[in-house]
Amino acid sequence: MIRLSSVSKEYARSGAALRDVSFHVRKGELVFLTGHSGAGKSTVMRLIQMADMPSGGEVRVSGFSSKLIRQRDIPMLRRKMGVVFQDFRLLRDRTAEENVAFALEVTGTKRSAIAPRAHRVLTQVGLAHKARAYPDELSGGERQRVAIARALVNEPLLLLADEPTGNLDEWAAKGVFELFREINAMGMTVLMATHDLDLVRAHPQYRVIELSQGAVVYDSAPTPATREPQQA
Amino acid sequence: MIRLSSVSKEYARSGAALRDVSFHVRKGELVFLTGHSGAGKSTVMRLIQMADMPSGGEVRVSGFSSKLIRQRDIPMLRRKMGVVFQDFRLLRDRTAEENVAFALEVTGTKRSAIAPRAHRVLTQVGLAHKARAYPDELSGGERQRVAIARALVNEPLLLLADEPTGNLDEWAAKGVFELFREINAMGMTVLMATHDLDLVRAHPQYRVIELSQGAVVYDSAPTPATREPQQA
Amino acid sequence: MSYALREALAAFRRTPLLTMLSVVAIAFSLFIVGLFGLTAFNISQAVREVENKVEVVGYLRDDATAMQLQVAQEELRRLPEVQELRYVTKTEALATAMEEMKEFRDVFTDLESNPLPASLEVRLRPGQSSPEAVSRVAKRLQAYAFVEEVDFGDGWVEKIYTIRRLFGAAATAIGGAFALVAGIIIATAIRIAVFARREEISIMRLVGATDGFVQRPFVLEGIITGLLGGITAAALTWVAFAALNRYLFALKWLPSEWIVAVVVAGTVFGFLSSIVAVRRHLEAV
Amino acid sequence: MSYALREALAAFRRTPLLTMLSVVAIAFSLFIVGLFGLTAFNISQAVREVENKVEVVGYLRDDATAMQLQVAQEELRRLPEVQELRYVTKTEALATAMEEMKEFRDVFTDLESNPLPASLEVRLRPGQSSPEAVSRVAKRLQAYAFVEEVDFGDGWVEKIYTIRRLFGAAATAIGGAFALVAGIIIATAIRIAVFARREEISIMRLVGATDGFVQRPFVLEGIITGLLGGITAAALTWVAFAALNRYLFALKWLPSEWIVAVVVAGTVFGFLSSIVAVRRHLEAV
Ligand SMILES: Nc1ncnc2c1ncn2[C@@H]1O[C@H](COP(=O)(O)OP(=O)(O)OP(=O)(O)O)[C@@H](O)[C@H]1O
Ligand SMILES: Nc1ncnc2c1ncn2[C@@H]1O[C@H](COP(=O)(O)OP(=O)(O)OP(=O)(O)O)[C@@H](O)[C@H]1O
Ligand SMILES: [Mg+2]
Ligand SMILES: [Mg+2]
Repeated sequence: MIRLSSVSKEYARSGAALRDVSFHVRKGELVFLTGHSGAGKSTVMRLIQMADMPSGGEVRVSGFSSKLIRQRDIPMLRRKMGVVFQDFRLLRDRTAEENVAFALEVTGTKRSAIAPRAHRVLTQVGLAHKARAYPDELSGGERQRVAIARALVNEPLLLLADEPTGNLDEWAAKGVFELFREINAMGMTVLMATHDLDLVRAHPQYRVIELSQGAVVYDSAPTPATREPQQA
Repeated sequence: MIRLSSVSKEYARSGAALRDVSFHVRKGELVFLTGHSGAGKSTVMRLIQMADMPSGGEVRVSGFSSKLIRQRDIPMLRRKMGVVFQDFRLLRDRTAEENVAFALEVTGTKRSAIAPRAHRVLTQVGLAHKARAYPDELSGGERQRVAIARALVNEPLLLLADEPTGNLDEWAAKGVFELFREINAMGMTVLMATHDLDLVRAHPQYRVIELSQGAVVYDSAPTPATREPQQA
Repeated sequence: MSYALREALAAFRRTPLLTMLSVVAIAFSLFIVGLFGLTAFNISQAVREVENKVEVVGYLRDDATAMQLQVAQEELRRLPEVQELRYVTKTEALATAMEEMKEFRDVFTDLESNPLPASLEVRLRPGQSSPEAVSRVAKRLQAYAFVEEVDFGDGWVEKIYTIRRLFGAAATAIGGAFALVAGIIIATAIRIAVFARREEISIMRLVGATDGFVQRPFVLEGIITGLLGGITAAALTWVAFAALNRYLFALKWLPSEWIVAVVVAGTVFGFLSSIVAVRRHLEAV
Repeated sequence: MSYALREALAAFRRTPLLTMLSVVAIAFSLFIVGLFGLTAFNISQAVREVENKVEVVGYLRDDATAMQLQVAQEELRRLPEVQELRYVTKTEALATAMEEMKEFRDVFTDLESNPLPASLEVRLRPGQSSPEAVSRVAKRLQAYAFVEEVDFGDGWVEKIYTIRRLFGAAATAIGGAFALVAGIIIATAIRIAVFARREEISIMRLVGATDGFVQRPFVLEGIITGLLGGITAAALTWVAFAALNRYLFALKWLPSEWIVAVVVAGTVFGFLSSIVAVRRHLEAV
């Protein structure tokens, strides 16, 4: 599903953010991505979305390669994934429900199907009662849950969640993670960047990849580095 | 320092956010404000900054009353406090250092004094090496630390920190909290909203106020409700 | 398209200020074009009226016979350039002269014989009053033996044509300059609209929107803005016309095709500016 | 002030697009004012030239003596309205008439005596050519016994004055309309600038900035924008002048005070619009 091969990323103004990062996440896995602040977690997420291109190495996601992908194929890639951004990225001038519906409209979903699906996923994150509120009228944790709902509404094959519980209390965080586990159990691949080591420790069955200063320093269940001919 | 008396807050579009909240934080205290997502923590913070006015009751902060304060006195009140916003509120078109310096410029600090003070406080939060980066070039945790640095640079009498460690790893969060403790030991009053119950449990010596659905449901060390004639 | 339309309309609701600016810019620019058109139209109408007065006069020898005149008049009337032909007798000529030059009335009264010649006054058709046509008609008149001299306004016709040419050049230059400035304002306004929504655009793309999908609402918004701007411009032009007409001088209102052209121009302008601005900006987001 | 100035300048760096739009709007509006001024100035110059030609002519009886004329000429020259006085003899009058009316040359040549009178032509001072002044001078001439008749252009002077009045009304109306539209554009542009930075403003206030502190950079930015717009407008006007002058007709360039006025107007406009826009918007943030 996701394969990073010797990926490096340099920013002109701040130097190397990633150095020789390689890992492989298979379809259906749920992987925690941990590391100190500034370690490069969000950068990895951006590369997987192909919102940024690596300075060296190759990123392969769901059949697309960072080396070969054409600009106009990128939307097709993104439709296969749901993304929870660390800073939420909600549209300020749309209500919670409209923000969620937006992800469906973009992909050309039938209009009649949009509202019920948006409503269902808002209910799943416990925000049905805030459907009509604008982001500025929501608390931090409520915004975060809208962002989560938007990522899930498309029923993507791959979920990238960047610090999805940073603004949630323990109870709400647990709820969100249970939701991720459920959906993962139904076959969705999940890559979740988090600082919440309690959460990571409470679920030792899941793989953990730890970054430090842009390099992978720990991988609890590395997949063989040899390239399998199977789909990347 | 801070006194809320039977404060309620209604939002036209979403109903009651606070109901009959009363508490009193004395000068030099360090208080945790906890509660589920949407409980009203950020609303309390906004009322204390007088960025919003209560629908009922009275908020008194450092000698100013929400009932009496004039529009043009509000800046004076705000200069006495440092605020870490839950969503950071950094200026996108200024570097980390300029964002911090901004809080000093606003209060008319001598220009020659600005740069060294901004630099010192960025060093305290561990971001001296990112002084020249713009918010878009910072990781989530780095942005949060810039916001903390900005709140502290004025050496305020009162620090309001809304979820200041949500994007920080355990290690960085500990560092930030140690900084708060130090400054508190030097006399600064600190009110910190947080979900990080580990942090709260690790420091049982500090007072905890818990909100639930807009009401105070727990206060570990309530100050006598009778109005003391001392400064509020 | 329904999504794009909904979004385009929502954009007006969300950023009424920006929309207003774009509409004002387009309206203002086209209003200037409209004022210019109004002026141009009225000047060209005035020129046409002057043209209607372009005359070629043939002064006749005193020995011209009635028969010769009859034949000549019939021949001249058949020329395509000729609108009207008038025979002015010696007596009429003297009367006119005495009327027009009062200070010489004594002089004329003192004369024993009338020294003024009879004449044939030829008025040309509006479309046929170019300097060439005038000289064609003059030559034709001159060819008659009984015509002593032909007068056709001492380069007056050439002068009108020069004024017209100058006016044409001025129209092109000023109109072009205004269109350029209007283009800058509109493009800037639309670029600002895109700029103001760069956040939205980048979020759309992150969520998987294709470029076409991202562009459509902006382009549609540009079209609607242009349409509104064009209509406003037409209305403003009418108001200006009515005010000028009432307080200053009688004007003719523009033909309705010109008005339609103004509105269409606004729409096309909005379309082109927005598509260029969106395309260019999308590369930068 | 140094902080506000730094911030105002930084704003140009940060949002060049918005700044450009404001500058373009101000420049464009003032450019129109400038073009208008150029036209007005040149028309009024032309009117003055026509005024210079305002003449009152007194036709003399043939029995006027040289002595009488001498006295009259001296008296007339002393009138404040009089610029120039010329004595035209009977012979000169005939020569002019023959020159001007070629078709009657035969008539004049046939005459045994010269029927045309001698005359005193009075040219009035530019500032003194109002209809009243003209009729004052005419009455004065008429008062001499040896003056047979006085001619002063058959209401020609009144016509010029009417044109002038009409032009004044047109100037006020059109100028006012343009100023209004320009005001809308500028205010909108500046409101957008404030709108685009509402985030910044609200952060400033949360950090303890006073209203004055928040306003100052915006106002300063408005002033600088206005100044740039004014200068651009002056430059554009000059370019238009040069182009018109070269390709169409000779024009006079505006007096330098008018140019200064355009630049000052831009600056004041920028100042007022920004202070109004900032004040109004600050209530909303
Ligand atoms: N656009 C950019 N330009 C320059 N430097 C950048 C940019 N984005 C990120 N960086 C730098 O790259 C490094 C890694 O950033 P990244 O956002 O990946 O960290 P992170 O692991 O997500 O941290 P956090 O847990 O704080 O969110 C940081 O030092 C950051 O300053
Ligand atoms: N401007 C507003 N308009 C309407 N409702 C609002 C507004 N701001 C907050 N609310 C509502 O008030 C309630 C309390 O919000 P508040 O931001 O205080 O919660 P919080 O305790 O900070 O939560 P979190 O931990 O998620 O940040 C929420 O239900 C929120 O939707
Ligand atoms: Mg991150
Ligand atoms: Mg909050």
